Parts: sequence; structure tokens; C-alpha cells
Amino acid sequence: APADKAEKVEKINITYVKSPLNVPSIIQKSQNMLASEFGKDNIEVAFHEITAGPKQTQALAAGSLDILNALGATSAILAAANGVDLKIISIFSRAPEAFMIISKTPDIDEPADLKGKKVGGPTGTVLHQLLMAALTANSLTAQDIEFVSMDIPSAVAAMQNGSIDAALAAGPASLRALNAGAHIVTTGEGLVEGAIVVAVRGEFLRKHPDLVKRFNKVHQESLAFIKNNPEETYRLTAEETGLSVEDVKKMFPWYDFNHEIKPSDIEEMKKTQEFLIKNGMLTNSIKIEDLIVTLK
Amino acid sequence: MNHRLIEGLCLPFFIVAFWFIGSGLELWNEFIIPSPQKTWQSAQFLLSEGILTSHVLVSLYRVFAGFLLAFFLAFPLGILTGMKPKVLGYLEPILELIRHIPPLATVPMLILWFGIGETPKLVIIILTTFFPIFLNTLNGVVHCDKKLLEVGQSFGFNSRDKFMKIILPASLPNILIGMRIGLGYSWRALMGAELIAASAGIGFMINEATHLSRPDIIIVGILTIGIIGTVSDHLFFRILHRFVPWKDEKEVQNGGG
Amino acid sequence: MNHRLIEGLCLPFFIVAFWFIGSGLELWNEFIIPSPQKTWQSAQFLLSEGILTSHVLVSLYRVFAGFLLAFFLAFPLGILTGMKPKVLGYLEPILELIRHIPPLATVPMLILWFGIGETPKLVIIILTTFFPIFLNTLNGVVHCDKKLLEVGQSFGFNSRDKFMKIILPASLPNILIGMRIGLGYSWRALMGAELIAASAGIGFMINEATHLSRPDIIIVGILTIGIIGTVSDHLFFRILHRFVPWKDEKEVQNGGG
Amino acid sequence: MAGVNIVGLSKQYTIGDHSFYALKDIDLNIDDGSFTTIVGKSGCGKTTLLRLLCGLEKQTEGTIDFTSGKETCKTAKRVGIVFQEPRLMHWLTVKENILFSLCRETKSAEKEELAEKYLQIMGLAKFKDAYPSQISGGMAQRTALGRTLCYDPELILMDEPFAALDYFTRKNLQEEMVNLFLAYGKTIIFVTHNVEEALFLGQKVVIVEGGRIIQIIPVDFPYPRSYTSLKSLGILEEIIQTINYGQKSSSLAG
Amino acid sequence: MAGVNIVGLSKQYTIGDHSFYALKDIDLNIDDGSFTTIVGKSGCGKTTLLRLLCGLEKQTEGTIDFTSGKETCKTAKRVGIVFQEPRLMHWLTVKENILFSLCRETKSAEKEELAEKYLQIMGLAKFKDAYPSQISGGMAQRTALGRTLCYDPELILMDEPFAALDYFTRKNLQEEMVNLFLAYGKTIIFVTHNVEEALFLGQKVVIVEGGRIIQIIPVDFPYPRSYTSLKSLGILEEIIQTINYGQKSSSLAG
Ligand SMILES: Nc1ncnc2c1ncn2[C@@H]1O[C@H](COP(=O)(O)OP(=O)(O)OP(=O)(O)O)[C@@H](O)[C@H]1O
Ligand SMILES: Nc1ncnc2c1ncn2[C@@H]1O[C@H](COP(=O)(O)OP(=O)(O)OP(=O)(O)O)[C@@H](O)[C@H]1O
Ligand SMILES: [Mg+2]
Ligand SMILES: [Mg+2]
Repeated sequence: APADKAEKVEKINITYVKSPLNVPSIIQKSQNMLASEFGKDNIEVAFHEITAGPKQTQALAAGSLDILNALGATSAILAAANGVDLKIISIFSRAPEAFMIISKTPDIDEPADLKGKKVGGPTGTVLHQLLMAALTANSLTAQDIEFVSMDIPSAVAAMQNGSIDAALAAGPASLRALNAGAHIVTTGEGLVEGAIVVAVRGEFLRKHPDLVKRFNKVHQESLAFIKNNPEETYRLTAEETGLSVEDVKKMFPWYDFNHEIKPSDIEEMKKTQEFLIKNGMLTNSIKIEDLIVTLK
Repeated sequence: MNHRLIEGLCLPFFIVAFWFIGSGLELWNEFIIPSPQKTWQSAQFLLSEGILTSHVLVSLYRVFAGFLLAFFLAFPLGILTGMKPKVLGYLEPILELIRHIPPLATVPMLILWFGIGETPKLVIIILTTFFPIFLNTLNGVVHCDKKLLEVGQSFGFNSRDKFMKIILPASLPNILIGMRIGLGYSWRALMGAELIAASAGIGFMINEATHLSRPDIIIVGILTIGIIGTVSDHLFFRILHRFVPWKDEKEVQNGGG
Repeated sequence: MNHRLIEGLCLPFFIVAFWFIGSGLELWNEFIIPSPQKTWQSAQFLLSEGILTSHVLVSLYRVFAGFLLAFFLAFPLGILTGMKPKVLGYLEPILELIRHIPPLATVPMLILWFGIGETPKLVIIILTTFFPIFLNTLNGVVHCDKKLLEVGQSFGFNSRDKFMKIILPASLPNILIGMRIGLGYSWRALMGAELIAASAGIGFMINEATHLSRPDIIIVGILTIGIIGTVSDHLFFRILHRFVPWKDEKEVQNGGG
Repeated sequence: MAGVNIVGLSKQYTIGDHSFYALKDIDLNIDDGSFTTIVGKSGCGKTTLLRLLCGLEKQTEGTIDFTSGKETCKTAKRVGIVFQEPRLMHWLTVKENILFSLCRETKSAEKEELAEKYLQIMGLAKFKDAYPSQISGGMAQRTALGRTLCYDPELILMDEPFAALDYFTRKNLQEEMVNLFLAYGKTIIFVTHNVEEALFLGQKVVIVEGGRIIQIIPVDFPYPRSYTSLKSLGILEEIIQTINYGQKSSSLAG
Repeated sequence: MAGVNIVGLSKQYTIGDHSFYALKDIDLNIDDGSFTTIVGKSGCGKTTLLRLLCGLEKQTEGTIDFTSGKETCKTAKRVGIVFQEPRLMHWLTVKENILFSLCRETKSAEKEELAEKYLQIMGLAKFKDAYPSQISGGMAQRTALGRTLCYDPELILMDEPFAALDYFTRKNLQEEMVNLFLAYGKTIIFVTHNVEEALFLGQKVVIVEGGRIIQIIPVDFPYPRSYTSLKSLGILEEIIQTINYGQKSSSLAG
């Protein structure tokens, strides 16, 4: 509404999540793209490093954050379904290959071998969904394995000492585990998309649609930068994440940073919501289409 | 007693009233602090399904096992180092180091050494509980009245007698306060402990509710820990007092009748 | 002094030796406990780039700010409730409740109330640090020798004088031990505190290293917290002792020279 | 200065589930500027009486009124007590203990002077920097005495202040007390086990037995007194007799 | 039973940066089964001597040998000390305090009997269930005395055990001590400020001044003694004179 326009925004609070390999964020920050875009209007851009999805949505609900630059689709759905006023404005990345089930035991080669084994990983996440999808694809059910709930670092550590047979892993953790002798049982390819989205606070979007649009523009600029300066991008990413350039190059192709929301993405999110409901992790449901805002 | 209860319930009453009113007037975000009604519904659901009870039982076991293990490590070590400063000299730097390290940081190592069963969870609780008991016991022993110790010495008491008949009763207030702080921290350590591959427990319930964005369950969990913790503290130290054969000077003065 | 140092370094020396040998013989998984050489390299890298130092400075600020705030809340409250049991009656239940609640569980509420700046981090540290100081102070005041208090009473001391001239010096050992435990917990709380939207700090460094699977950095972080914590404890209580105008009975006996 | 008027004073204590009167129906009038000594067997209630007088204990029955000239009030302004045990602050030196009662505002020159004076009187000058754990029993008692005198009370209650002192130190301090009394006209109530001491010091000797006053003996003998002349009075034996064969009420009445 | 042989005993203390001898060149022979009393001014070193004897303090110079018949050893088997302050365990009742020294293995019937006996002697039977904070100063001192006697030591060291007691209680207990001494032939070393008491009790009165023994007066008068007959001996005055005009060595030798 035009009346709200009078309310001057002084500061935009944005999350800054660099891992697992959030190249566009890294570029936006290192190239001062947002600062120079909004600096024109004397608007400060504050970056907040909040990695965990639930914490991002909590801070958003509390009004401390305006834009969540890289939020797992699962977290977005959970929060929205439980009443948080948030909207998805674009896709940050899809990385089916970055999410994987890994194992150190030689006799677990493919998901079918997981029958009767212990698998560890974070509950209610893309990774969990991946596991379920992989089981279903191999005519197994949740009852056929023993699932142990833990975060990724713990799962990898537990796999290393043999407490569990397979771990759900993503990002640098999986890369290092692979370097340390683990092998991939399956990735998300063909099973889950592993979408990471860009979400904004509903109220912020309603009051300042222009700012959101300008943010979206900067996001596109960063994608262009990545396309045009690959070597520079690798270097900056390596610097920021502490990974080696080789590792970055190895991981980079796992990610698809196309920001457009395609119908397939919406389908995928619906599947995710179904998965959450089916597994008793979500009781309410939300219409996914209502979550999506298309910026013109 | 009744009077004290009423006094004590004043502040909680106001807080709950404020919660009701604030939620009614929508003073804050429903997603972070759900209304009392909604919280109560969730609590009832969790209770009626027996979910809450089973979580509580699992956590109770962990807390008490962890606390007792911590006690049986910290208490004798506090006594030993208090009575033999030489031993303290050897152990102090390493204990000081451990004392400052966040137990959560050691989770990967704990998993490596202890797997993902109950052991690493208990170790987290022990690491959190150990130091208040240890340091307060040590302090009590070190500051034990020298004049009373000399009485024991003059009667040719051996270390054991000195300990049992003088040091222990004299430093009991300190030891008890260390145990109370320790027991409190045992409850607090649950969240961290039950991050490690738990499938039940109040800490697990809260962790999961956080992941699944269920603030109502988080609040139920917080209140459950708070209440069960308070009650267990009360019971534990009541019972302990029964077993303690000596009366506190204060009690005697406040009416020995 | 030198002698004591050597005694104290015995155990750490054995542990480091064990680490060297174990890593050399590949007794454990390099992925979780990297070799001393590798850890040393990472430490050097972090140091030479100034990264470690800047993390340490940020955390030092948080620890001391949090600790001091906690102290200035807990200490007066401990004194007040110790001297006026009536006030304790009103506050006890709510304090007991809070004492058992894991501060980490309250993070969503902290974010709601305090945003995501420094405040919620400090609040986490305060919540962790408050109780040892509070309970030990309370304990010290409550168990203060009645006979000495009567001396003050007979001289018509007002509450302030009674406190400054009798209660404080008499309960100083208890208060100090509460502060030491509290300061230790301030360091430990860093991990949790710096989970909330931090971009620097030792706790943040460890959290990030955990996510990035950099066990070498985790170990550097753990050791840094351990060492800086120990040193800060030492310095802090040395300085404090200077400012304390009364001598401890023990010190007098151990040679007043 | 302050006199005391005690009427029907009783104090009941409970040990276990057993109640008894440590003091029963005490009537006593202490004149402003008088020196009263109290004698009696161990456990007869002397300390209890002093504790009631300085407000450390609440009476079960009866009243205590403090008089100052024609005024009467329930609480005295400056009542100083020397406890039966030294009760020194173990974290303060002898000198600091002596100055303990002084408020912050007292000038340090004045403090020095006071400390000097009482260290001298108590014969502790050489030990002014010692801590309580470093001095002898008698020294501790003298420090406690110095501390109370330094407070400069109008009414001085003394609970066997010289019990741990040898013959000569005791004698010196007795004379000091008499000097103090004569010079400043303080009101002094002095508990002692030593009947000779009671006679040497008091204008009135109060004999307590089983929580009751069984006799009050006036000693109209001018100060300074001497032990030998007191003996000739012949009341020493009388008092001893009274205490020993006095009204034999058990102090445990129940 | 145990005698003591003290040769060249000295004890140095440091207060601040000031060192001095609290005891200097003490030579003293205590026979097995003898009763020795020690008198001297406050701060002269009496307590220090007892503390050295029961091993609570290490001497700076000199030797202490304990003799038992013909044997000599460095540590005595059972030395009991009554401290100058009661030092009761505040969490135990009077009765429990009296039985404090007994080991766990002592049968409870035997304990009851011992408690009964010493509560009776000390006149504390009615207060056996009271806690130290509930009894009077004199009662506390008697409790401490009972505790040490209950330990049944071969060598009993007593540091002004009757200081807080009134004339009669004191007299009763003096007689009890003499009975105990006569009946069981214990070796007793008894510090007191009361010269009459020293004469009434001791076979040997040791006068200490400024950390040195300045005189040892044998009292060859058979037990039981009476105060009046002691006076006729005329040594009372002599002792008082000795203490007062004795070798005036300062106890602070800095
Ligand atoms: N721990 C100590 N440190 C330093 N000086 C001490 C210590 N204990 C005793 N002294 C000193 O030794 C001297 C003798 O003390 P001691 O207690 O033996 O005297 P005493 O003869 O028992 O006197 P009193 O009759 O007053 O009890 C005193 O000057 C005292 O200050
Ligand atoms: N706090 C208390 N609780 C219960 N009884 C007490 C308390 N204080 C004193 N009494 C009792 O009161 C009686 C009188 O004690 P009080 O201390 O007045 O005796 P006293 O005349 O000073 O004796 P002494 O000469 O031995 O010091 C004693 O029987 C004692 O046990
Ligand atoms: Mg008394
Ligand atoms: Mg002495």
C-alpha cells in the first residue's frame, strides 16, 4: 500500500549462509553487491550468519530477519505450515548430487543393501526425505532399517567408528568423509531435488515489494558474475569457506543455482510436504502455491 | 508451609497471567510463544498418549545415572585433592583445562570413543555436572576449620576417621550446594546429551520440536524440565537430609522441637 | 612455584605423548582426532592469519561481559535473599524453575525478545553463569557464623555495615568458588551462545569447523578455550585477591611473611 | 549514660522437646552510672541475661527499660557487650579488630589514636599486626575487650572478660576498669566466676541461681579498693555460702 | 602411662616479618604418673608448650622424648589434650561430643556406660541432647573436658580447663582430677592462671615467663589437699612474687 511506503527502511537483515557451498551468497557479499545496490538509498544491509533452518525461521518470525537467503525447502514448509508468515521468492539452488547416503562398509553398495542396517542422519530434512525415497525406490520401508536421529557431523563421526552403517551427509562433511575412505551409496539424483529457497518475511514483502524486487535483481547479477568469472568465483569461494580450490571445483557442479521457480520445483515441494506429513513430522498442511510469490 | 507456598506462587502466577493476556492481545508472535491454550492442548495430547511420560522417564534415568556417576567421581576426588594438596598439584592444570571446554565441542570425540549408545550421553552429563561438585567439595575440605581438625589429630584419628567425623560433616553445606548446582546442570545438559543419536528423552523432544518448528512442544518441554527438575531437586535433598545423621547448626537454632 | 609447574605439567605431557604415539600408530581415526602435526599446522595457520586472535578477542569480550553481568545480578541477589529469607521465599520457585531449564531450549524466545545481536548471546552466558554464583553466595551468607554477626549487631551495625564488615569477608571463600565455577561456565556457554547468528568467536569457529568437518580446527578451538580459560581464571582471581583487603586464615597460617 | 530497669523478666528455651526457663522472674534495677557484678554457677543464666539486655535475644516475659536521666525507652543507644568467647574476625589483625566497631567516617588519625590507646591498655602493642590465629587465648580475650571499649558504649556488658587471664594481667585490667568507671561514669554490668573479683569491682553483687536472683549484696566500699581490705569485710565467705547453699531450684524445670 | 623428657626445646613463630621465640631452651622432666601444673602470664608460651607436646606443632629446636617404663620413644601412644577453647563439633550433641574420640568398633553398651559416667562427672546429664549452640560457656568447657577424659589418655594435657567455671563447679572438678590421678596414676600436665589451683593440684609447679622456665617449685604435700592448709605453706605468695618480678625477658625478641 502506498501509505506504507512512507515508512523508511533503514536496514535490511539478511542471512548469510556460506556452507555447504552457497556461491551466490558468497559472491553477493564479497563483491558488495547488496551494499552498493541499497547504499544508494542509505539503506544498510546487515548479514547474519544463521545456518540452521529452524533458527532462521524463528528469527524471521521474531522480526529480526527480513530475507532468508538460503533456507532449506523443508524448513520453509515446516515453518509456514506451523504459521510463520513467510514467502518463497526464488530458488537458491538445487543439488540432488550434494545430498547423499554414504557408508564405509563394503557390503553396502546400493540402497537395497541398507535393509536391516543402522542409518544415521538429521530427522525431517532433505536428507531424511532422500533416505525414505531411496528405500521406497527399492521396495523397502522405514521399518526395514534402523534410523538414528543425529546431525550431520555426528552421523559422519558415528559412521567412522562403526556405530552406524551408513550416514546421511551433505556438503563438505560428505566430501571429507569420502576422502577419508567412505563411498557413496546413493545421491539424491532422481530421488530428491534438495531445493534451497530464498524466503522473505511476509510483512516485509507486503510493505516493501520494491526492495524485494531489487534484492532479486542483485541475486540475478550474482549469478551472472558466477557465469562470467568462474575462476574468480572458485577462488573467492575457497577463501570464504576454507576449502581448497580443488574441493570447490569438485563440489561446484553438484549445485544448480538457477533461481527460477519451475513447476517441477513446486511438485518437489509438495512431495516434501507429503513426506513430512506421512512421517508424522507435520500435522498441519499448507498449499504450496500460496507460499510462492512471483516477482515481476 | 502453606504460607510459604502462596508466597512462592505469586511470581509464577503473574507470569502465567501475563502470558494469557499477552497472547490474548497478540502482543507477540504466536509462532515463538504460542498461547497458553495451545500449549495446554499440546501438553494434554503428549500426556494422554503417554509420550511425555516416556520421554521424562528416559531423561530421568539419564539425569540420575549421569549425576550419580559425576558425584562418585567428583566427590572422592574433591576429598582426596582437598586432603592431599600434592595430588591437586598434579591434577589441577588438566582439570582446569577440561573445566573450560564446552562439552558440546567434544561430541565428535565422544562418539568416536563411546559410540552412540547411552555412554556418550552420560559422559556429556558427567562433564557438565562434575565441576560444581568437585570444586565445592574441595573448597569445603580446604576451608574446614583447622581447630576442629586438630581435635581429631590429638585423638590420633586416621585419615578415614578425620574425614568421616570432622571434614565431611563440617563441609557438608558446601558439598550439598555443589550437588544441587550439579544436579541442576545435569538437567540442563540433557539438550546437549540428547543431541547424540537419541530417540527419546525430554531433550530429544525439544530438539525435535525445534527442527519441526513446533514452539508449543518446545514450551511444554521447557516447563516439564523445569518442573520435574525442581521436584527432583526437592525430593533428592529431602531424602539426603534424612540420611545425614548430623543436624545443621541453623536447624538447631530455628527450633529443635 | 617451578616445582609445582613441573608437577602440573606431568599429566598434560603424558596425554600429548599419547596423542603423538596414537596418531603415529594410527590407533584411531584421523578423521576425528587428527595428528598433532596437522593440528599444529592448522593452529599456526589460524594464528599467522590473525584469525584465531580475532575469534579469541570477540569471545573474550562476550565471556567477560556475560560473566560480569551475571555476577552483578547473582551476587547482590544472593546477598539479598541470604539476608532476607522473605525475599527468597518469593523468588525461590521461579529461580528453581529457571535453574533446571537448558538455556539452549530458550533460544527462540531469546531471539524474539532480544533479536539476534550481542544481547541474546550474552543472555545465554548469563543464564549459564548465574546460578553457581547465586547459590554459592546465598550459601555463604546463610551459613555465615551467627556468633560473628551478633558482634556486628551488638555494635548497632546497619545492614550495609553487617554485610561489608562481616558477611562479605566471612563468606568470601564461598563467593569466590561460585565465581570460579561461574567463569568456567561462561567459557563453556560460548558454543551455545555463538550458535545464534554469530560470525566470529571461538565457539563460532568450533561450530563452523564441525559443519565443515575440520577436526583439526575443532581441536585447536578446544585447546584455545581450555588454555585461554585457564589463564583468564588465573589472572582474574589473582587480581581479585589483590583487591581483597582481608587475608584468608589459611594464608596467614601458611606463613605470614 | 544509661540505667536499666528490669521487671519480671523470663526467658524460656527449648532443647529437643524439652522446654525450661533459663531465666525466671528477674527484677533488677541498675542505676545510671553504677557498677554491678553478677555471680552464679555455670549454666545459671548469666549470659542469657546479658544477651537479653543487649537485644540479641527476645524475652519470653517481662520488660526491660533503659533510663537516661528522666527518659525511659525500650532500646538503649549504645550497649557494648564483651562476649564470653573472643569472637574475633579472623580476617582482621588485632589492631583492625580493636577498631572494628568504628564507622567508615571516623578519621584515620583518630583511629590511630584510639588503636594506640587500647593496644597499650590491653598490652597488645607488640601484636597489633598479628591475626587471631597467631595470638594466645588471653590475648584474644583482651583484643575482644579492647574492641568493645573502643566502641565507647554507655552501658557495658561484660561476660567473664578476664577468665582467660593470669593473675597479674587480670589485676591490671581490673584496675583499668575501675579507672574507666570512675573517669567516665559508665554503667557497667560485669559477669564473673570469681567472687573476689565481683567484690573488688561491683557496687552491687547480684547472685543468680537456677535462673533466679537469690540475693543482691551492696558493697559500699569506696574505690580504689584493695583485695586485703575487702577480705576484712567478711562478705566473701557469705557470698560463697549463698551460692553454694542457695535456693536449689533446678535450672531444668520440666 | 607416659613420662616426658624435654631437652632444649624452642619454638619460633613469625608474625608479619617479625620472628620471635614463643618458647626458648625449655628443659623439663615429667615423671611417669606425675601431676605437673604450669603457670605464667598471658602469652608466655604455655599453650605452645602443650601443642608441641601433643605433636600439633613442630619444634624449632630441641627434643621431646616420651618414656614408658624403661622405653623411650619420639611419639607417645595416647596423649589427650583439652584445648583452651572448647572446640566442640557443632553438629553433635553434648553426649556425642563426649564420645567423639571413640572408634566405630566400640560397643554401644560400652559407649552408653562411658557417656553416662562422664556426663555425670561433668554435671551435664540433663543436657546430653543439647547442641553446642544451646549450652553455656562453662558447659561447653566441661563437655570438652569430658571428651578428652573419655579418650582415656596416658598423658593428659590440660589448657586452662576450668577457666570458664564458677568456684564450686571448679572445685568439684579439681577434686575429680585428683581422684582420677590417684586412682589411675595418669600423667597430667595442667596449665592454669590460678596459682591456688596450681598448688592444689600439682606435685610440681612450673613457672614460665617469656618463653622460658624461670622456676620449678615442688609441692610435697599429700593428696587430698585443702585450700586452707595450702595457704599455710606460704608458697602461694612466693609464686605470685616470682611471676610478677620474674626474669623479665620480652617474649618478642625482635
Ligand atoms: N600460630 C602462631 N603464629 C605466630 N605466633 C604465635 C602462634 N601461636 C602462638 N603464637 C605466639 O606465641 C606466644 C605464646 O602463645 P601461647 O598461646 O603459647 O601463650 P599462652 O601462654 O598460652 O597465653 P594465654 O595464657 O593467653 O593463653 C604469643 O606471643 C603468641 O602470639
Ligand atoms: N540457644 C539456646 N537454646 C537452648 N538453651 C540455651 C540456649 N542458650 C542457653 N541455653 C541454656 O540456658 C541456660 C543458661 O545458659 P547461660 O549461657 O546463660 O549460662 P551462664 O550462666 O552464662 O553459664 P556459664 O557460666 O557456664 O557461661 C543453660 O542451661 C543453657 O543450656
Ligand atoms: Mg556464660
Ligand atoms: Mg594459652
